[in-house]
Amino acid sequence: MAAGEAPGTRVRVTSLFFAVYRDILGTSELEIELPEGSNVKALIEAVRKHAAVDELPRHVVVAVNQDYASPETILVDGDEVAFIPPVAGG
Amino acid sequence: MAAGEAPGTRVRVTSLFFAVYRDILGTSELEIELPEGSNVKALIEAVRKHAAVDELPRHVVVAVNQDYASPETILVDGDEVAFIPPVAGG
Amino acid sequence: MFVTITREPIDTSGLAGRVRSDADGAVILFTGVVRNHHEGRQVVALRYEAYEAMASEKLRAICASVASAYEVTDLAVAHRIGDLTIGDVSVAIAVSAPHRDAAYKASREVIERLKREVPIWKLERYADGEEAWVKGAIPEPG
Amino acid sequence: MFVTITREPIDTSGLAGRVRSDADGAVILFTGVVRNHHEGRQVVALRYEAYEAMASEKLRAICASVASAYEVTDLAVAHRIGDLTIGDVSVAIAVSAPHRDAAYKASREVIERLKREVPIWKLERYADGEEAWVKGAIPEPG
Repeated sequence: MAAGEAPGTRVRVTSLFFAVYRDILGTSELEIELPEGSNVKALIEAVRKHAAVDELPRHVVVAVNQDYASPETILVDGDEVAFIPPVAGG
Repeated sequence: MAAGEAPGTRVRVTSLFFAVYRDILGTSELEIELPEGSNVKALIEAVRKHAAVDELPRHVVVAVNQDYASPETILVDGDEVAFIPPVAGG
Repeated sequence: MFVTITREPIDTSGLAGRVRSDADGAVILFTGVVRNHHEGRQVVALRYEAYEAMASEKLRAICASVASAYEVTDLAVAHRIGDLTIGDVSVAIAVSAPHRDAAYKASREVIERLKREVPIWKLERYADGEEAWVKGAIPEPG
Repeated sequence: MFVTITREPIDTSGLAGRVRSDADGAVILFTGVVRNHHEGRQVVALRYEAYEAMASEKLRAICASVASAYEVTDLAVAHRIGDLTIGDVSVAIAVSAPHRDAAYKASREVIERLKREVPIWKLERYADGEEAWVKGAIPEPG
């Protein structure tokens, strides 16, 4: 969806949930629509409302299109937003 | 040879030479007799005289019976004294 | 440079063989192994999960960054995911360098950054039948 | 604990396999490899020589000392002697530990002490046909 469209335009992003976040959300993936210009913070709030019980931590780390991103990052249509629980590789 | 024998008793020690010291001495092993009560320092001096040209360094590290030993260590009959050039393992 | 996130057992010798060149004096192979205990509990098995595409990309970025910070010749990293049992190699890091100091430092930095930055998670299964996601590190963008 | 001074090629995988137990989370394998250069000269081959009995004993003492200083499970060290060519493994050190920090520190300490304390010498053979004993470290009683 191009920028500059009429007010009311929405963006659709794919949210991915791994490990304990998948357990909390009960799913590994959600398609969520947000008003155009929404940032990561708005997406996280939308996801919190989706959960039966909000057990997500106060600060949630996300990656947008596989790069760690700040809560202020503006989302665009088609973004892949991964909710990254504390990591424990190795 | 037991301690406390008559003056003039001598001890016989085996000197081993490795790597560059073997090249300098032209041999890997010498049997050397010293007056009883001689220390490592005396053995090193005896070995220096044995070499055609004394190319041994000022400070020579030795091991007596496979333990690093100081120049003051008293030698006893049958000791094995290894002349240890700077080491380069690994 | 070689990076893989794999469901197959890791060929550690093969990984070490990948990195050595004739100019190298040191090769260090770090292997993380599934151990039978964690914080006092008896562990019987693990499951590793990854955000695979990002994990591979992050590992490549870490290797590139470490290679530019130290005098190393090459790095190779393999991380296994899926179900593992005690003694299985979960991660292997091979580093080659002309001199050992750089090899040790680079090896250590790769594993430390892997544990802080790479989106991989670990589910522990205990002797009593319970299981839990290991409390990990808040990821730091590298 | 396993220590060997050997004329045969070192089985590095076997060495690493010797040290791991189910309680270990980390195994580090350090390998010193014959490289094709030293202080700007092209090296074509090496000969290692050891005062074998003392070298074995010193290595055992170093391993025991390091094992008591760090939380490691086991150590194994193999040093090759005789004629080696580029790419041959001259020394391998395997260390296992519940946690990686101890494994890294112990591995590093074994190789550093080996290079300072163990009676082993290295003759380098150069591309121009010359050869020379490598200037080593004045040995320090451990």
